[in-house]
This record gives sequence, structure tokens and C-alpha cells, in this order.
Amino acid sequence: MIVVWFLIKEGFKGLVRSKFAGAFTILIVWITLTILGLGYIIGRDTINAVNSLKAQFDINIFIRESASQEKIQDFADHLKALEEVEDFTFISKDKAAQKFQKEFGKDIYSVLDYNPLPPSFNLQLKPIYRNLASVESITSDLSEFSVIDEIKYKKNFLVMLEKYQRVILYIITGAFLLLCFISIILISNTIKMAIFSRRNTISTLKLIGATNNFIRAPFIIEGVLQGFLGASLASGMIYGLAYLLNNHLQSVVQYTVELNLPIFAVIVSFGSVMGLLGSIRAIRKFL
Amino acid sequence: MIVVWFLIKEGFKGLVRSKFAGAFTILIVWITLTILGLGYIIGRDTINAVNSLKAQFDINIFIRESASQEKIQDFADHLKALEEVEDFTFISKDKAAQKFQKEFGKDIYSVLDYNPLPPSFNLQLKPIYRNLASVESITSDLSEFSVIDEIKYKKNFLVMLEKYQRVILYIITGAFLLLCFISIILISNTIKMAIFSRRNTISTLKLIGATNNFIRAPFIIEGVLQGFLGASLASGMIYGLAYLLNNHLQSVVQYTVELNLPIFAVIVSFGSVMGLLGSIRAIRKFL
Amino acid sequence: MINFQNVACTFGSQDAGVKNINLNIGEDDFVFLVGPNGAGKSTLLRLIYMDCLPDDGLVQIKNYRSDKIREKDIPKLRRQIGMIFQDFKLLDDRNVYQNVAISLYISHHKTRKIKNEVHEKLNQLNLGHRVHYKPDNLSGGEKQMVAIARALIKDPIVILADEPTGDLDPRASIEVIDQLHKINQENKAVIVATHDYNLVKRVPDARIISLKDGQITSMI
Amino acid sequence: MINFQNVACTFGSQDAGVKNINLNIGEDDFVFLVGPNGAGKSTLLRLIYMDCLPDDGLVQIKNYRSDKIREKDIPKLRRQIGMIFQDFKLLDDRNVYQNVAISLYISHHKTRKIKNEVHEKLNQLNLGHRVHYKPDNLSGGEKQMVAIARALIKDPIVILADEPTGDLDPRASIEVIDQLHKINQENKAVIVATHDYNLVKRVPDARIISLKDGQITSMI
Ligand SMILES: Nc1ncnc2c1ncn2[C@@H]1O[C@H](COP(=O)(O)OP(=O)(O)OP(=O)(O)O)[C@@H](O)[C@H]1O
Ligand SMILES: Nc1ncnc2c1ncn2[C@@H]1O[C@H](COP(=O)(O)OP(=O)(O)OP(=O)(O)O)[C@@H](O)[C@H]1O
Ligand SMILES: [Mg+2]
Ligand SMILES: [Mg+2]
Repeated sequence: MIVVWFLIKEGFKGLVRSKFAGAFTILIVWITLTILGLGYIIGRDTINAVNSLKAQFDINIFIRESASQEKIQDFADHLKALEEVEDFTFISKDKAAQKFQKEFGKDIYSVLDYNPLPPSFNLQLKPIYRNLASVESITSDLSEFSVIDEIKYKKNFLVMLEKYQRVILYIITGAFLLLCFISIILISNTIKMAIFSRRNTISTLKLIGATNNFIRAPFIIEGVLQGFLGASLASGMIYGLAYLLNNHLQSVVQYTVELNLPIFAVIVSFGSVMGLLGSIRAIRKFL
Repeated sequence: MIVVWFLIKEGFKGLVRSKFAGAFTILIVWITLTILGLGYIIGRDTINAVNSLKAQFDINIFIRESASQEKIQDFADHLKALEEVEDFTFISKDKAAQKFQKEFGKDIYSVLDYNPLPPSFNLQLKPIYRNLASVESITSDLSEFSVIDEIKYKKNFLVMLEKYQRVILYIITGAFLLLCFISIILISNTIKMAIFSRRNTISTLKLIGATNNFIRAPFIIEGVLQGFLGASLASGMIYGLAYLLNNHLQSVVQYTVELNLPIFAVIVSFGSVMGLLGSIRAIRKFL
Repeated sequence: MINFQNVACTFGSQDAGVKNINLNIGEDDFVFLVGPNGAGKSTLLRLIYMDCLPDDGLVQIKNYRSDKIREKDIPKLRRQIGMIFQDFKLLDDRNVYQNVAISLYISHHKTRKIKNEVHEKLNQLNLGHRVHYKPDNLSGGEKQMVAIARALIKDPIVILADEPTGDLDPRASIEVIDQLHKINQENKAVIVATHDYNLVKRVPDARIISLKDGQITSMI
Repeated sequence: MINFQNVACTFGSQDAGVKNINLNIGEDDFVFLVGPNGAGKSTLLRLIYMDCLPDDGLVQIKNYRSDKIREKDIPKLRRQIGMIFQDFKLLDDRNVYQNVAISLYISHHKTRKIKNEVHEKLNQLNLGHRVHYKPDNLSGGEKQMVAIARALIKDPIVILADEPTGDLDPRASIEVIDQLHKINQENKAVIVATHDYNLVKRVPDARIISLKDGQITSMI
């Protein structure tokens, strides 16, 4: 017990003894995890932005002039029952006229004394069905209905979005994984470097009979502390940056960062675990 | 001269003597500059993507039914002369009918026996004028023309784009500058750390009468070499990644990275200069 | 207790280390290891605390055999040996007190006792006024004294002292050798590698082993 | 040539370093600095090569004055002094040859000459077979010899030797002291801090300066 207590104290003292090397480890963890955290937030928000763009995708279903009110109602009921449909609105002939006015700058009644525009449904699909395959199968199913004259949707928009969404998702995920990998490499090598600069201490301790565990314990405690401190600084930094953005730079960037506790918990745990594993791995090299 | 030659050789030998610390410096430069390079490319391409989105912005100018062919021609000439205009096309009544068919799924002639749609101009502005202020001033100027019935453009699209473009630009520039700053901190501290692990050599050299320049020169040469090697590895890595993406992952991400020599030249120079300045700064601490 | 059978340890070189060593040191022997520079004295001591293992032959200390010892038994062996290194091997980032105390923590002593013991030993070796100094701020002799204190404090079964008085003034040297002598009389083996024949004379009943070019040339 | 006027250098402590030092050493003096551990011998030498500057008083070596010397003149001074450090201060990442040669590069010798000179000096000091060894693989005495070689090779105007024979066997010690004596006879000052009275006896015409508790107690 007394030795355990001694080793814990040694771990804390190591923070000071390692001098520049220890401070450098903390700095590296700090910087790395700050980047990792910001990378995660930026990636998350970019993906969200793309998804909200995709939310603008809709399908227009034009109804035959001749369709009876009843048949239209039947069709609406069918739409309501569809698994894939998130929401839909009925655009009556009147509403279509308003839309015409917007698109072509003319009141249809000033040109004609009746309204030639057909009524239609505007349909939003659930996010997971907003892809070409689903849309095509749904529209081909719907076009069986006799009330329907024609179904229109922005196929190009969908194709483009699908393509870019995939690119963006791949790039962001790839970049994030790469960043994680690099962080791990960086932190563990920095710890190795810091321990390398004290290899004489290690070899002397071995020579005077210290067991590997006796030598290792303080270094590991020190590594965890460094990881913890670096990660805490990173959390503080991310919080600070987000606070700055949300409260003082709103007018400039008009972008709000949402933060929640789990992000910080993950960062601090990641830092500490990296400190733990990094120092275990590093010390093995010099034992 | 003999001493100069000796010091240069010492610089090269230092690469080996610094052992783990030197390899670590190279690793850090490598990783940092790879991230910096990829960051630059991603940032550049994102900005380009936003700009190409913005290229889709256009203005529709509806002409009065009553306007004479001549007046329309005059107006077209006016548009052609305008500084802000990049390109425009005339949409005749017939073309408008085709557009109607696309938008509303109906042949206008099947509804009416004449075409009530007005002719219009579709106008693209030069990129720098694709912002709300310019568009508003241009449209208000144009609306003076008597041939014009109404001018329509997607104001919301423009506003949104303008807002996001600014956000994206700020974020990318900010992130890139931050990355540069972090790289500098990281590289210079790593070099400091590597030199720190050889501070005994430095103090012994001082004690046996070496001048500061004598001590410094090999470290600086070593630093430049490390920076150069790390940057070369980073260049190779970026080239490799881009090659992989362009040649083998096309089917997955459908995104092509454009590389050119200046990028690599900048990376290698940056690495070498960082090695130079970093080692000058670091050695000063221990002299 | 310590037994060398035909031991060689030559670091892959023709003229380095030791060879053909046959040696038997009893539990209460006081041994002087003498010989010119590079004769192999330090190497012989390193073989005892198993910092190098023999290329050939067998070293046996109590029941630890160089051919069968497992990695994790080496610390156990070393904890029973008090070692004074020729180059001191002090821990630069710790002060004098900590340098000595760590020896006891490694052997699992009780904290309260550690504090008292360390201070007592440091006072006894005239280092009482240097307790909080880092090694870098000590004089050469003081450093050596700290190295000696670290070895003596842990109550080992054998003490290996490699040139323990090289930086000590004559009075301190005699004090150290007398202490080693006293420890030896408590039935602990002491092996001292030295060039100082005044020390050798000071312990009349000591065995003297002479080395030259890595081989034993005479043994009393 | 070397002049101390009322010098103190105490590292901010009551009982450390040296004080009240008045001393004059001529260009052809051979001086032994003796005294118990912690007396201040090394500190006095450090004052000469200006590794520490006096808190009080004035140290003057040739025309270098401790109160007026500029940072960039210190290397010039040190290049004229051959220093043998008590803890050797070899460069661990260089082999024996490089450790000695660097001394000449620092003094701007010609390369061809450097190679020959270094090998000659190493052979003379019986280190010929260790030219490519790193310090870590040398015996204690061999390390000390390398440190001596590095100081002697550069043809200085004064040699400061701090306990230069602590790890050497008696024959090597005598050889070293004889070499120092020879150098001294070429009108170069030599100052040797030592505990070994056999050495002192070996140079009958030497001055002996005794230090104790940081002060000079006797001077011949
Ligand atoms: N690790 C090593 N690798 C190669 N050679 C070595 C190594 N250690 C020692 N030697 C060589 O072996 C020889 C014996 O070394 P050792 O240190 O045992 O000598 P020693 O008797 O202690 O000498 P000294 O009195 O100078 O300390 C020396 O010539 C040395 O150069
Ligand atoms: N940098 C320092 N800071 C504080 N105290 C110091 C420092 N250097 C030396 N001392 C103290 O000053 C005293 C004189 O040291 P010095 O090294 O000059 O002794 P010395 O005569 O060379 O002894 P030795 O024979 O043991 O080498 C010692 O007690 C030492 O602890
Ligand atoms: Mg030895
Ligand atoms: Mg001294």
C-alpha cells in the first residue's frame, strides 16, 4: 500500500520532472483533440446541411382535370397510408394560379377568363427514401392511379444531390477517421518521445532492482494525467470557440454551433485513454 | 572552410544521432504538412463548389406582350453592353410554352388555342455581381425600360447562398489559418523537444569552447533536412492520395482532385523553412 | 554464494570484457578486485548483478543461475545486492533524499521508517546539509557519497562497489572502506573494485583478485 | 596570468562554492588544488573557465576579466584552456575519435592534420584499440583517458584537470601526471585538483593550494 501511494505521488511529480517533454505532450494532446473535436463538429454540421438541402426535394403529382373530388380524396388517402411519404399538400387550381403568377409574372385570369392549370399534390418523402431508386419505384406505383395525369420531380437535383452527398459523406468520414488515426500516432509517439528523454532514469531504476511495474506505474499515471489535462484544455478551447462564435460572431458568420456534454466527455475520455495506452506502449520500448 | 565542411557533415550525421527524436520531427512535419496540404485542397474545392452553385443564379425579365420586335432588340443591345452581364438568352413565346409544358405537365395549346405566355430574357451576371446589392440595383435600372413587364429572380436562393458562401469562406479560411498556426507551433516545438533531448551535448560543446555558431550550424542543417524530408514525404503522400482518388476511387466518390507543381513546391519550401526557423528558435533556448 | 564457472563475456570483441573466469566468493568474503584500466573489473561486477549475461559459462548467485534466470527474477536478485556504480548513476531529476529513499521503496519498506533511515544514513555520510540538492549541484565526492548511501541503506546480502572512492578525499575513503568492512563483519559479502592500494591495505583479511586483459591473474 | 581578487561564488547558499579567494597563478606554474570533498576545488576551476562568474570580486585570466567579459569572448577564452572535467563530459553520441577531434575543429585546425594528431594522441594514451568505441562501451578509466586526450590535444596555454586520475590505475595516473608535468615545462600553466597525494609527491616543484569550506587554508 505504501509503495502504491509512493508510485501515485511519483506519477504526479513526473508531470513536473518531465519538464519540457511533459508540457509538450500536453500541448500535442491539446492541439490534436481540439482539431479532432472541431473536425467532428464541422463534419456533423456539413452532413446536416446537406441533409437539409435534400429536405427541399419534392414530387409534384398533377391531377387530371376530369378527376372527381371523391377520386382525389381516395388518392390522398392512399398517399397518407404510404410508408414512404413524410408529408404532402394538395395544390388546388387556385393555388396553382397563384404559383403561375409567381413563376411567370402574370395573373392567369388577366389572360384567360378561366383557369387552365391542373390541381396537384406536392409530396415530401421520408429522408431515407429521398434517392433515385425509391423515387422511381414510388412514382411508377402511383402513376397507376387513373386520377393522375403526370408526375414531375427534379430528377437532376436528386441525382446531383445524391452524388455530392455521397462524396461529402465519404470525404468527411474518411477525413475524420484519418484524423483519429493521426491523433493516435501523434499522441503515442509524443509520449514515447517524452519517455525517451528520460530513458536514463528507467535504466538506472532497473539496475537498482526496480520491477517493471514499479518503473511503469508512475509513467502511466503521468501519461493519463497528461492526456487528461490536454483533453481538458481541448474541451475548454472548443467550448470557448463555440461560445465566441455563437455569441459574438453571429453577425459575421450566421452559424450556430451546438455543443453537448457527451462531446466533452468523449474528448476527455479519449485523451485519458490515449495517455494510458500511449504510455503503456511507450514504456515497453525502454524497459 | 574545413570547419564549414565539418559542420555540414555534422548536420547530416545529426539526422542519425538524434535517433528517435529526429525521426519524430520528420514524422510531425510529414503529418502536419499532409494535413495542411489536404486542408488547402479541400478548402479550395469547397469554395469552387459553392461558386459553381452560385453560377446557377439567373434573372428572368418578362417582356410586355405589346412590345415591338424593335424595342426588344434595343433592349437586348442594352443588355449586351452592360458591364455586369455575363450572358443572356432570349426566351420567345414558343420556348416559354415548352417551359410551361415542363413545369406543369401540360401542353399550353391543348388548353388554349393561343399562347398567353410572355417572351422573356434569361440573364446571367458576372460572378462578382451575383450578390443581392448588385442584383437589386441592376434590376431597378432595367425596370425603367418600357418593354419590361416584370423582373423575377430567386431572391431567397441568392440570400441563402450569399449567407452560406460567407460562412463557408470564413470557416475555411479560418480553419486553414488555424491549421497553419498549429503546424508552426507543432513543428517548432517538436524541434525544440528534439534539441532538448540533446541539451547535454550543447552544454558540453559550450564548455570546451565552441562558439554559438559552431554549435548551432549542424542543428540548423539538421532541422532543414528534417523539414525537407518531412515535407517531401507529405508531398508524396498527398500525391499518392490524389492519385488513388483520381484513378481508383472515381466510382465511389466521383470527385477529381487537381494537383499542380506549385502546391508541392510550396509544401517543400514551407517544411524546409519551418525546419530552419524552428531549429534557430529552438537552439537559442539551449545555448 | 557467488560462483563463476568458466565465464566469458566479451561484447563480441577480441579484447573486451572478461573470459575464463572461475571464481567462488563466500557469504562473508571481503574481496578486492584490482587490475589496470580495462582489465574487466566492472564487467565482472555487471555479471554478478546480471546487467550482462555470460556468452559462455555459468554465473550463479545464491540460487539464481545465469542460464536459467527469468526476466522477472532479475529485479529480485538486484534488490538483494547493494551496487555502487563507477559512474554513480544518480537520478538527475531527484534530490539527494529521493535518490537514496527510492532504494527502500523498491524494497518495499514502510514510509515512516524510510524517512528516518534515509536521514540517519545521510547524516552519517556527512550529507546532512545536502539533502535537498539535485545531483547537478553536488561536488564530485558528494555525488559518490550519495551513490554509496543508496547502496548501503538497503541492507543487502552482498555489496558490489565499483571504484567507490575515486572522487573521495582520503578521510572519506577510509570511512567508506571501514563501513564496508563493518558490514562485511555482519556476514555480508563485499566486493570492491579499486585502484587505490591504500584501501586494500586497510582490510588486512581481505581476499585480492587481480585481473588483467579480462582474465584472472592471481587470487588470494 | 590567472588572478583572483577577493572572489566569492556561493550559488546563493551559505556553505556552498568558494569565498574570499585571492590567488595568483603564473604562466609556468604547476598547481595542485587539494582539499576535502566539497571544499570548492571544482568551483574554483569553473571560475577560471568562466562557467560560473563570481558573485563578488574579480577573476582575471590573461586579459579576460570576469566583470567585463562579453558572452562571445567566453568561447575564445575556453579555446585556450584545456579542461579535464571531473565527470568527463564526453559526447555520448560520438565515438572516441570524434570526441577528441572535435576539440581541434573547435580550434580551427586543418583536417588532414587533425586525423593524424588525434590518432597519435590516442595511441600515446593507450586508446588506439578503442578509437571507434562510443563512451558507453568504454571502461571508467578509458573514459577518463579520452577526456584527458581531448584536453591535451588542443595545445592550450593552461590546463585545468579536475580529479584527472580518479578512475585511472596507478601506472596510468603517473603517466598522465608526467605528461602534465612535461607540458608545464613547455611554459604552460597546469592546475590539478586532486585527492591523490601520490600525485602531489610526483611533482616536487609544484605549488600546493589547500582549500577547505570554500576558503584557501594554505598556499605554497
Ligand atoms: N558494452 C561494451 N561493449 C564493448 N566493449 C566493452 C563494453 N563494456 C566494456 N567494454 C570493454 O571491455 C574492457 C573491460 O571493461 P571494464 O569496464 O570491465 O574495465 P575495468 O576493469 O572496469 O576498467 P576501469 O578500471 O577503467 O574501470 C574495456 O576495455 C572496455 O572497453
Ligand atoms: N551549482 C551549485 N549549486 C549549489 N551548490 C553547489 C553548486 N555547485 C557546487 N555546490 C556546492 O559547493 C560546494 C563545493 O563544490 P565543489 O564541486 O567545488 O567541491 P570540490 O572541492 O570539487 O569537491 P569534490 O572533491 O567532492 O569534487 C559543494 O558542497 C557543493 O555541494
Ligand atoms: Mg570499471
Ligand atoms: Mg570537484
